[in-house]
Amino acid sequence: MKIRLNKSVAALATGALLLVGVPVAGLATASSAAAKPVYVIGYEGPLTGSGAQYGQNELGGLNLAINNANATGMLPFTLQVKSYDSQGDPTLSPAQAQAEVANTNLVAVVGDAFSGATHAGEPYWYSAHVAAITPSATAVTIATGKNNFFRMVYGDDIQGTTDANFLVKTKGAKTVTVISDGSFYGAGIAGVVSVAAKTAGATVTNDALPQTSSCSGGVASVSEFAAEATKIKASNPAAVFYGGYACDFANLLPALKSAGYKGTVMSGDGSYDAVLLKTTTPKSAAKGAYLSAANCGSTGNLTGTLAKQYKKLTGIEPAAALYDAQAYDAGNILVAALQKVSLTGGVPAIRAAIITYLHAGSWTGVTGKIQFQANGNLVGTGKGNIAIYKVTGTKLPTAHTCY
Amino acid sequence: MANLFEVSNITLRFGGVVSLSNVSLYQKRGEILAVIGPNGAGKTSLFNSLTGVYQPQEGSITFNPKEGEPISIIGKKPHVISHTGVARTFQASRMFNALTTFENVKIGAESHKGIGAIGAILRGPATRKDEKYSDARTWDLLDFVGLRAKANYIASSLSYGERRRLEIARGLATNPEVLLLDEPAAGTNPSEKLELTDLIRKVRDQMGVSILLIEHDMKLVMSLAERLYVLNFGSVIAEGTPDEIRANQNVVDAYLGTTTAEGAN
Amino acid sequence: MHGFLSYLNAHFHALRLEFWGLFIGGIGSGIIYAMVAIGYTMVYGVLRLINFAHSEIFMTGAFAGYFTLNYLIGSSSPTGFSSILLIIVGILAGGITGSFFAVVLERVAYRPLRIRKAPKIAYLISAIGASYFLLNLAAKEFGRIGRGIAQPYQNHTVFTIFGAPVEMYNIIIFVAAGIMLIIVDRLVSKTKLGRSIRSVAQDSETASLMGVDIDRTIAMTFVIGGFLGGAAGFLYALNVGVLYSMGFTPALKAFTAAVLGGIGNLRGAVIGGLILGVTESFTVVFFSGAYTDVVAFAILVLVLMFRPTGILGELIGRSA
Amino acid sequence: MNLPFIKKFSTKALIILISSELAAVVTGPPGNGDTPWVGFHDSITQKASFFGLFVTGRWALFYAIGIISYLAVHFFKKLNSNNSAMDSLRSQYSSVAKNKYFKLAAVLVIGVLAILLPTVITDPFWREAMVSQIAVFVLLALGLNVVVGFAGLLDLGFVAFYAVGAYATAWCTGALPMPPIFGSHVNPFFAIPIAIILAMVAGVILGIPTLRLRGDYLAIVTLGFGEIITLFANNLTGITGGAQGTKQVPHFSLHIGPLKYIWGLDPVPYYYLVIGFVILFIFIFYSLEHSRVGRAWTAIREDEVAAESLGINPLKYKVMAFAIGAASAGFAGVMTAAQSNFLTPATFTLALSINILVLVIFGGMGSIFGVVFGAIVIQTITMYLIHTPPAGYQPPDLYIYIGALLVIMMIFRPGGLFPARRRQRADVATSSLENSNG
Repeated sequence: MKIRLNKSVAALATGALLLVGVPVAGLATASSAAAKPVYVIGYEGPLTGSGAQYGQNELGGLNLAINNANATGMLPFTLQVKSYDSQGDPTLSPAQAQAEVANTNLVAVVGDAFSGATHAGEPYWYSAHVAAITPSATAVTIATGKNNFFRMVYGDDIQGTTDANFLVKTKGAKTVTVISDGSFYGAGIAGVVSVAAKTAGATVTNDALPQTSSCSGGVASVSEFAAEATKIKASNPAAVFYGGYACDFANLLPALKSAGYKGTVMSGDGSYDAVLLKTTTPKSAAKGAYLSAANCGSTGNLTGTLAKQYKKLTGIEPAAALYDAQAYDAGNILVAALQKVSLTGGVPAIRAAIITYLHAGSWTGVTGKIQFQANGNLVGTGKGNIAIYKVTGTKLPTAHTCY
Repeated sequence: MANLFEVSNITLRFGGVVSLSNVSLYQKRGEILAVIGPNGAGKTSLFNSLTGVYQPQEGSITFNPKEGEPISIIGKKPHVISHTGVARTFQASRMFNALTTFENVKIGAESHKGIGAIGAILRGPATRKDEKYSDARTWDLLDFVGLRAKANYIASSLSYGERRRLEIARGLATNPEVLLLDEPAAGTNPSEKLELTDLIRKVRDQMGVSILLIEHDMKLVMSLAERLYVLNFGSVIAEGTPDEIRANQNVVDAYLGTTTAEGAN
Repeated sequence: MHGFLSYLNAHFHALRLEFWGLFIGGIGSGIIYAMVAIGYTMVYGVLRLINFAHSEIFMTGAFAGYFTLNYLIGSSSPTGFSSILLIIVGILAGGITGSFFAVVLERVAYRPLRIRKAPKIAYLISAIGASYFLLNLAAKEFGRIGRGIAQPYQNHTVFTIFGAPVEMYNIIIFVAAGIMLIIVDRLVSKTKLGRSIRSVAQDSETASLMGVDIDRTIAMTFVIGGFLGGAAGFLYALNVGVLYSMGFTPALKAFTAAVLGGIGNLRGAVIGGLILGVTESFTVVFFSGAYTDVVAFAILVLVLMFRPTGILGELIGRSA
Repeated sequence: MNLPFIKKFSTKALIILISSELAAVVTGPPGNGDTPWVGFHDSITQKASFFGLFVTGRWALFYAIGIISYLAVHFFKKLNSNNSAMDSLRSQYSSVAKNKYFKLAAVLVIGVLAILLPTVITDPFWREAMVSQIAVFVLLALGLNVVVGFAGLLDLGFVAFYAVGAYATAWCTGALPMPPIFGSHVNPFFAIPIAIILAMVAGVILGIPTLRLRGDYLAIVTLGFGEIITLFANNLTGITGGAQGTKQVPHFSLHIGPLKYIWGLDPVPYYYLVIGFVILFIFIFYSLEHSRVGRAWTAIREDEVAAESLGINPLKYKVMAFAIGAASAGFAGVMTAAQSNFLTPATFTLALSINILVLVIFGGMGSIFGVVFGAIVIQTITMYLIHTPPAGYQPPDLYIYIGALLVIMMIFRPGGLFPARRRQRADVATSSLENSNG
């Protein structure tokens, strides 16, 4: 008994020693600059857990924007990004939101990446008058009309309706099967497409392949996609819409091709990602598929020098990262805001001024033209703002038509 | 008065292996009865059939409690059979090793009450009365088997002989009419064996509990049992008083013959 | 009522049309489950425990195959003999990696507990811990995004059965898995190693008295189970690519298959795997993709409750 | 020549080397799927400072730490094995700890500290975390402890009861598409008994078919049930709101006569509510542990066949353990629903079930004090790492450490930090039981 106790105490001591070693062994933190006031931009999103990749992508984009802004040396202040890990979890988001608003240097928040967590954090941001710009939360329900909410992407309603109209009206599909991946995002857009397609006059069948989102930690069995494809082939709808992410759409496409399905296949912005053609095997199976994305006129991805900088900063391949560009744009908008608003009244006044500024301004970023409505959604009915791409080669298509 | 146990023509199989074949036996009320036989003869299988651990495919087992109707054992769960008045010990003694001697016996003493979760939380007068009663009964039984001094020892720290006695006390705590002892003397030393023989006799004489015994130690069996059954390869090959058994040629053959049949345990 | 009838009618129509397509797809995933199930069943046979970390063996095998093939193939598109060679190399890479991790797992997470004669719950917890460790280490080192594997062959329809296409992929996994399953079956039933495995499964104490090296036998069991698990991971990855969390669902299904066939029974595992794969395929048509997991678990619970020995019974292990 | 010594020594050196380098990789920079060796390579070769003394490669640094740790353990072991003063100190401590009045005093002190805690902790993050991430997890761990610790049933789907409690609250308050039972909505305060009862009923429903199964099968089947509950929450859109989650769940409020109180965004009032329930559940579980019921659970855990032969109905007691354990998880669900105002199925994952299991194992299965302590410590560390991640630490690494912790605990200290009185003894016991079960 005695020995057992000592052994384990020693084992714990060893563990503690190792853990102490970690921070020491880590990289030294940068020393702060002199004199200039320091403002903090919070990033809230999933940095841990199954959705961590989204958080890392966005945090990287935001960091890139802020680093570049600081590097110009022109700013009368120093900007810092502080990340708050919500794990994309609505139960953790309130704690982080409260930590954010309590940070006396924090002027605005970029986040949360996920709709559920954004929803849960909103009351706290609102009560402290902090602007929260989400790069990726698309649920219709989270734009509740509070003045501090903004988002860098179109809600599911606009994109989904456009997609449905494209399938039913442009492509003339009278029967549509809508498949959702059971994620917050996938179920949302699939729901919108389903309703809109019905409204447009098509016969709609709904189905789900849940917990398959391999972009965020799940994987379907081989047979699920194959069987789903077989089932689709049997009912043979004129079009198939997939509400979900690229990683899974990449599995559905070859399955449909193997099953011999020849109709129109489409997916939303979740699938408009370089991962799609990285993962689809063989790549030719993706040929002919349609993809939609918000913000017509841009690739939605960081390119050129920015892409190189991003890769260097985060180690993530920018072409394969979702929402990095939105977070980058959000960072730049906040930099612009801080340059415009009066900085004399202290942080609470700056927070309020940023909200006012965001409602008034308009910008052009890598994701296209950005302007917010009163409820925080991007301006526009989406008409002409939704890009529809057709996969033709072995790279993510850039040629598109605007609807 | 009817016999305590009435076992007729039971057959127990595991897949293709026949463990008991067409076994019939009976036990009179108040009797010390022994079942002997070489390893693998099916003795423990018989015990397990009597206590509901195994379900024989054919035959019937009837238990006649002092009060009330005869009960058919086959098809009943072990805990139900325990409630009718059948207690047992195990071949390799199976104590609740994490508990004290006292707690081991107390579990037996209180297991026939309802669950009483609400009572346990509120600790009302009825619960306290129950506790008092089981405590008193536990102390009595520990005195009876001579383990009072070891009441607060962890069961696993007891010697083999003490564990055997503890198991007997634990079985008696359930207030049985018959106690089934599975090789109670295994692993004990000669002096413990003598104490055990006395204890078993005392259980019958003072508490009026019938004893059904499996044992390898011939000396112990022959001095203790009033009647014996001999099992070999799952069948009864002889029945009688110790003297009759000693003189039985079949028994002598079975014991001198091959004893390699393994696996039925 | 009419709605329900037309629902059934539509689904039966689908079933009639696509019966063979679904069947072939089901067999394809079933044979992968079978390979993984053998790992569960063999470890269960000798240690009486569910190797919870087997899902991660599957994952490591898939990653090994992925890296090997991506390195060898690059951007070329191999055909013919080189395809066969590459697939064999991939299977070996996956299998050997799987074996390696299985043995390490046994050595680190199980053997210390075995020496201490720890209760079963300790094994399970240790296995969950090991599984978590490997899973998240893979996530850290290889990223959290799924990746497609470089294709060592050109997929096309080879022939059709009643109009249902049979593709190169189906043939590859069927042949590869079939050969491996037959080899393992021979290995366990005919060789000296197989005899020691079976004797340890029967009664480890007696086996050790008879001169069987228990530690070595258990390690070999992990080697064989790990090889099949890792190779299955690679074959699975050929179709859906790799991801750190890819092992969980197939492993759970494979476990169900092992129980269905009779845990501890090699041939039972194969039969269980095939049945489960086909059942799953048809579930998608009759209900929805949403409920394949529910159906698999319903099968598991029903089998455990009503026929815990499975279809073929526990063969390697002791009875009762 | 002393060859065996050298061999033994080199084996040890090798083990230390391997585990040190593994630690270096685990704590090192991440890699990616395109260039798989980058993460490993950097973890080993990157330069790092040795406590500020000198700079060396990570591999050497970690090997040095490994050797130092080994020597420390070795030295400590030696020191302890012939130190009787330590022993007498320990036995003195344990005799004091057994004293009834000491126990009472300790409980009072802890109680007062718990009540005063919000005045000490003013950081809003920690105030919030204290409730939603620590106290709620204490409740969950207490519940799982009844199942795993007391009754010895490994339940890997415990999150199912948490989900039932949370969704029941959403249902009663009208936040689900399915209309609430009373026609009109109630506030979550009055949903508490309903949620607890529904969670207990779920325990009974899940328990009756599954608890007949052998232990290791039970683990897998409960895992399956946990997944299925999430799956249903995800797919039954008409009932649960599906993947898009519930509507707004209102905060707690209390309107009894002149008494009027509404819980708002401030976490402190929630803290007092949840602490009250934590104390209540501790009291209930403690009473049960030291009653007939607790003894019966222990008996079943130790030897089910023997327990049955004494007239204990194992199924009944196991189902009861499930139901009682589910009660505190059900209340935890109410807290989560009412405080975060919003539920999605994505909260109730297998990872969460395992997380709760880790709390129980770390603290000590079967020991109420241990489990509460374990939950507080692990959740605090988790939240600390989320709140202020140290340099070089990537948040997702937490799960790697948790996995390693489970294995290490099982090898070196299976009873947890504070082993239950009964478990502690079971450790000493010979495990002849394990072998005679056949």
